[in-house]
Amino acid sequence: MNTKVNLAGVQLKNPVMTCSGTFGSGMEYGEMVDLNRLGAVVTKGIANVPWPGNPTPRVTEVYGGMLNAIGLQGPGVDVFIERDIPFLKQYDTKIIVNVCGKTKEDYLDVVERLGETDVDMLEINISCPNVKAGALAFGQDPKVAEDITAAIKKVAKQPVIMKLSPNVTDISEMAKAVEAGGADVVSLINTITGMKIDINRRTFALANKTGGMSGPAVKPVAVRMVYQAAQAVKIPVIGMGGIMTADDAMEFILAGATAVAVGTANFVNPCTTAEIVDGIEAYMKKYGVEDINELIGAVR
Amino acid sequence: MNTKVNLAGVQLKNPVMTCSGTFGSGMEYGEMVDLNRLGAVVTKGIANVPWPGNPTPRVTEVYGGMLNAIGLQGPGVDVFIERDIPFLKQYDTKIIVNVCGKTKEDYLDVVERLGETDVDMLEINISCPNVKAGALAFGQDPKVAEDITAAIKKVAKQPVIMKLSPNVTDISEMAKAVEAGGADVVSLINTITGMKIDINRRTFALANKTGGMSGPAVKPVAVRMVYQAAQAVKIPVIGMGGIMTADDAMEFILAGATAVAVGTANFVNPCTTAEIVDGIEAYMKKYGVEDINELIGAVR
Amino acid sequence: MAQKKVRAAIVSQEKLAEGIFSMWLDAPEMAAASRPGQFIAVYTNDPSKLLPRPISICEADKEKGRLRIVYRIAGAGTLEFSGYQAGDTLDIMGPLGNGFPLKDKKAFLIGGGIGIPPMLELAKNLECEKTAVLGYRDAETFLADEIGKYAEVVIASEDGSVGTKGNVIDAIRAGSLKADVIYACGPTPMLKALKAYAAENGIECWISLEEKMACGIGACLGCVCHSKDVDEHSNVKNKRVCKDGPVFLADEVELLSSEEQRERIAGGCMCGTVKVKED
Amino acid sequence: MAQKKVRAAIVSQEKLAEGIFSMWLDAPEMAAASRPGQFIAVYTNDPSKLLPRPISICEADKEKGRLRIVYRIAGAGTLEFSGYQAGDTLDIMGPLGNGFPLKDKKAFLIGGGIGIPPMLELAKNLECEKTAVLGYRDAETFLADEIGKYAEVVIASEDGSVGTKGNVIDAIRAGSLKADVIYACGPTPMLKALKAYAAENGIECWISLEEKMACGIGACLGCVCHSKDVDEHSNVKNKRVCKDGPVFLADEVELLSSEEQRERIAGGCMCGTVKVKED
Ligand SMILES: Cc1cc2nc3c(=O)[nH]c(=O)nc-3n(C[C@H](O)[C@H](O)[C@H](O)COP(=O)(O)OP(=O)(O)OC[C@H]3O[C@@H](n4cnc5c(N)ncnc54)[C@H](O)[C@@H]3O)c2cc1C
Ligand SMILES: Cc1cc2nc3c(=O)[nH]c(=O)nc-3n(C[C@H](O)[C@H](O)[C@H](O)COP(=O)(O)OP(=O)(O)OC[C@H]3O[C@@H](n4cnc5c(N)ncnc54)[C@H](O)[C@@H]3O)c2cc1C
Ligand SMILES: Cc1cc2nc3c(=O)[nH]c(=O)nc-3n(C[C@H](O)[C@H](O)[C@H](O)COP(=O)(O)O)c2cc1C
Ligand SMILES: Cc1cc2nc3c(=O)[nH]c(=O)nc-3n(C[C@H](O)[C@H](O)[C@H](O)COP(=O)(O)O)c2cc1C
Ligand code: FES
Ligand code: FES
Repeated sequence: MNTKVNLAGVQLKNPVMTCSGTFGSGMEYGEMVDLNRLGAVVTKGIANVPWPGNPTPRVTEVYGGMLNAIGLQGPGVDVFIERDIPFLKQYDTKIIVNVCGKTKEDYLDVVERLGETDVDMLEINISCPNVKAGALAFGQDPKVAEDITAAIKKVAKQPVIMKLSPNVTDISEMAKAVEAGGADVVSLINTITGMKIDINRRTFALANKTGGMSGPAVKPVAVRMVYQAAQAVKIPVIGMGGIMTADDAMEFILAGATAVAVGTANFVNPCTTAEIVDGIEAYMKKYGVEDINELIGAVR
Repeated sequence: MNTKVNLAGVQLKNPVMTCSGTFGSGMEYGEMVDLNRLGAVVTKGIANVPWPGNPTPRVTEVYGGMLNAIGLQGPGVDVFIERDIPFLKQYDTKIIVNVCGKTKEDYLDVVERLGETDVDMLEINISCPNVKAGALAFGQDPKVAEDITAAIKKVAKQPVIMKLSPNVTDISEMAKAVEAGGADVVSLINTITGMKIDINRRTFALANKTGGMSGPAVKPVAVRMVYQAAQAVKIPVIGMGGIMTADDAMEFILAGATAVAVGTANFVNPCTTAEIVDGIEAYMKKYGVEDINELIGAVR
Repeated sequence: MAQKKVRAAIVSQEKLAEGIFSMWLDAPEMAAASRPGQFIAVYTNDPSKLLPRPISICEADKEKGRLRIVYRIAGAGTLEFSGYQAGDTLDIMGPLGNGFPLKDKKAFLIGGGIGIPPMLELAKNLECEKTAVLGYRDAETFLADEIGKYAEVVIASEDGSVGTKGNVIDAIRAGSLKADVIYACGPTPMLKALKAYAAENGIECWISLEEKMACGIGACLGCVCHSKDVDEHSNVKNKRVCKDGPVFLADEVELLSSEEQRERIAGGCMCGTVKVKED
Repeated sequence: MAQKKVRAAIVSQEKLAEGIFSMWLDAPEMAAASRPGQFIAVYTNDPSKLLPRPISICEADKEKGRLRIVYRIAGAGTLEFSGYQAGDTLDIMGPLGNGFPLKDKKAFLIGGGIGIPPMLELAKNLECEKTAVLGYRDAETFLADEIGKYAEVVIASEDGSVGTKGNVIDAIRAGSLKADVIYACGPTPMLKALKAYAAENGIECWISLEEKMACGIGACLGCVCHSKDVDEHSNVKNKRVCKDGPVFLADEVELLSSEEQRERIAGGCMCGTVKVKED
């Protein structure tokens, strides 16, 4: 049985990855999950300098999901290169580094620094609803998204995944824009902007007022967008948003995702990623599928 | 204790309404809920002629919600005026008629016909993800939304509520557009476009492939958009999306909604609307609030 | 107000066959109001699953105030139901739908697979001469003995392990059985075949349909089937399975796949004012 | 691999006071590994509620392999927990966090309200001379007797119905109590007051903090508190309550409101590279 998938020349042993920001750099979950079992570990968004993130409360639970407004706290790319990459290098899994910034220059700075390292791919987060350049995120305007993609591609040494925001009118247009900019892969969805109000204290549940929604509640929107993006572009699509089980992962693969990423589910069950690897194999066995690649986008 | 709220000159005895399409014209639920207790009944979208709607399956369950692609099946405005309005007129509640169409002329046709009746308000559905004019719904382009609002306002005899789609990049812009077009009230959210794939049959769960997502899973997105819309415009806002309990209703009111509407919850508990009327009063009593209007938009 | 949502206690639960369970529920008002062929909406106790599962009434014990349902594990909701025991409680709403009209004619009661349960209550309530033709997968002929108390029972099984090998029509043909009215519930291919058989033979034929539901009471228009003529309520050629059905005269309805429906709508024969876009 | 998610059976559940419950859980590995001041992540059985509830370990019976938690009904999750009985099961993960360091100095164990539970296990494990100063709302002095078996107990109550009327500091002042190290858990205003008191009096002071959590193990950065100096892990002035805490040296952390945090971030003193937008 073949579970290997190919993302712009990078071969993953299976299509299961982690969602940026939900798995740290793998150190904490590595105590509970064998990182060698994962197709790739995607690390928390990293900027050129240390970022303190947002005030607390930063997280809150909602029906079937959660809101977060971490605000991309991170130690900065220097500490990350020194500490987190060597840690992950110990494992037989691909390393994908999620990159964030406030200006185009910030992004380019990080991408150039990472070019000196042997991480496998870069995932460019132009869609964080908690940090913005102007009124909208970079990932909400197709022209801006195309431009930043092209600029990053010019300096990037590794294949570039552009991570799209679901907070847009037309996801196909966004996917096409980053493809036009030269993206090697597109990943989606980032979180959907949401809000929770504490009616007893009459205040926002999050200090940041709004936060990004994730978890199983967002899955139908994510599957729809992954389907639409996969229909719109030729480059591979990484699907995520609410994946809790292997069945959920299969839904994304059938909708057109070459790989899938598991986020909030890690908080619910720290072993979810490994269980999904097993579950995908079980699905293939049940239906006598020899190669996972036959299933990618099989529902049209 | 005052629970009366005012929507563009129409006084509701309380802020609790039904969501269009989830309550028919009240006949079925009227057997289980006393319609006299509701602030308003909002009827299923009605077009100028009978509409057959979409193929089945039209509905499917998702985590914390459902998808529907009814496709605006309706008997046409003639039968509606003859049968449904007289039925609702028996009750002491406001009648709000949800209007749909494929072209501007369709909408105007229905609005004019309803002008001859004594319904209280019109809610214009420019946001149904299951019926489209071109690639996007009317409710996804601010210019188009403003134009159709202005055209409708020219012929409408009743106050006009414009119902917004959440499938947009910037809800504030959409709310401002319909306000600029002359809308008396804005309501939101309609359903979020989603998809479900049956991984065993390897097919879409809905015949229409995509469907509109509703239910508690969408509430954080709805609260966020209601808050943003209320901040953006001066006209009253009607909030909906995932309201299951009085606490949920209060969240919308505190976020800026003058009235709230209950949809999918009716399918879960047919008496939800009446229970929410009671629950809002209980909340006011608990916190010694004399007038519900003090709470509208109280969290900023 | 016949329809009502109540919290009902489970009186007993029993496994009838592989994946098939029988549950008695304490629901006096519903039991009293119920007619054969009606169904109840059964809610799960899992807050992430909101919609009710429609399940036919298999028996109504009006004296003890109890309803019986027999169901197959088809997914997560029915799996959850199968885990409950006497004393546990479930929200249910009903009785819903129209039920079978009780005619005084020689009758076929035809059930296929998990369409068999409503035939038990129907058999109990029909006073006329009656033959139950029951189609099973294999030798696990759940409910056959119980139905046999009220009607002659003829069995078909797909694997031929009991009765006629084949489907219910094969069994009818094999036994040269005759009747003046058909009451049927089961998979769509079986209903289609029966509709054709009844038309051929000029027999009155009532079929119980299935469709995905949301409200269960006629308000959402989620569960429509397709009618030959324009329906009075909908003013288009759609009828609501939950409210106008689930039982229809076979002649009145068309059993169409999603594809066939799409063509019919696009072709304008349902009044065709809207083209379906595949968005 | 000290941290682990397991399904644990409830051994017993008991109501200690209005809205306050005590639960023993069967969790041998966690009980064996636990230290005073650590907590466990308790998951609800409701699939619509995904995140675990952090609850302090109140007692660890390493022999019987059991953990005790004492919790207040604060919302829907703890309400659900309060409905369970012996034999029911819950998913739990732990032990989590660092716990109190056990010093051999004359100690104050200070608990306010639902911050009292961890003081019981701490009292059992501290060998030194110790006084527990416990702050209650009223006369429902849950756990006071049990803690009294291991430490001298001094009580303050808000309504004055038992002990000193007022808070724990009032009780310390009223009794002219003295200690060389403070271990404290309770509401932020209490911790703030103790931090100031300890600084004034030059006492070593360990406080256990609370923050909303998602992962509970240090991966998501949801639960940070604010440190005086740049933290080694975060490389900014943030520490993770779940992993680096929940116990911190009072001097190391700043107890800031959301507003104060916002100013601090905007002011650049956390390395201020990002301005928070209120979107
Ligand atoms: C009028 C009527 C009477 C029925 N009577 C019986 C009966 O007596 N015994 C029995 O075993 N089954 C019966 N069914 C089918 C039964 O409703 C489904 O098997 C059940 O809803 C599956 O739920 P699930 O959660 O296990 O499956 P899932 O596939 O997880 O369900 C997901 C969603 O799809 C709906 N759904 C799935 N399959 C069906 C279906 N076949 N029909 C309608 N909705 C479906 C569910 O209600 C739920 O909302 C009847 C259906 C109808 C319409
Ligand atoms: C390290 C630590 C130890 C704790 N120990 C105890 C204890 O021993 N006994 C006890 O009664 N309580 C304790 N708490 C508080 C306890 O976690 C909350 O009361 C509980 O999570 C409330 O959950 P709920 O579902 O009832 O409330 P809801 O308000 O419905 O919870 C909604 C969400 O907010 C979170 N949340 C709400 N209040 C808090 C809070 N104060 N701290 C952290 N998260 C919160 C919940 O975990 C959940 O994710 C502790 C908190 C922390 C951080
Ligand atoms: C706590 C948290 C932190 C996140 N941080 C990042 C991040 O740093 N960069 C990024 O691109 N996405 C981030 N995300 C988004 C996730 O990577 C993912 O796109 C989203 O959560 C949807 O997947 P899920 O529903 O499986 O969690 C974060 C999500 C969560 C919940
Ligand atoms: C079955 C169904 C049918 C609907 N039909 C309409 C409609 O005809 N017109 C309309 O404006 N909105 C329609 N909606 C959207 C609802 O009015 C409402 O905006 C949405 O469901 C969100 O609210 P909820 O989460 O409380 O259901 C429909 C929703 C559902 C679930
Ligand atoms: S299920 Fe709503 S009309 Fe039948
Ligand atoms: S809760 Fe995730 S880091 Fe503490």
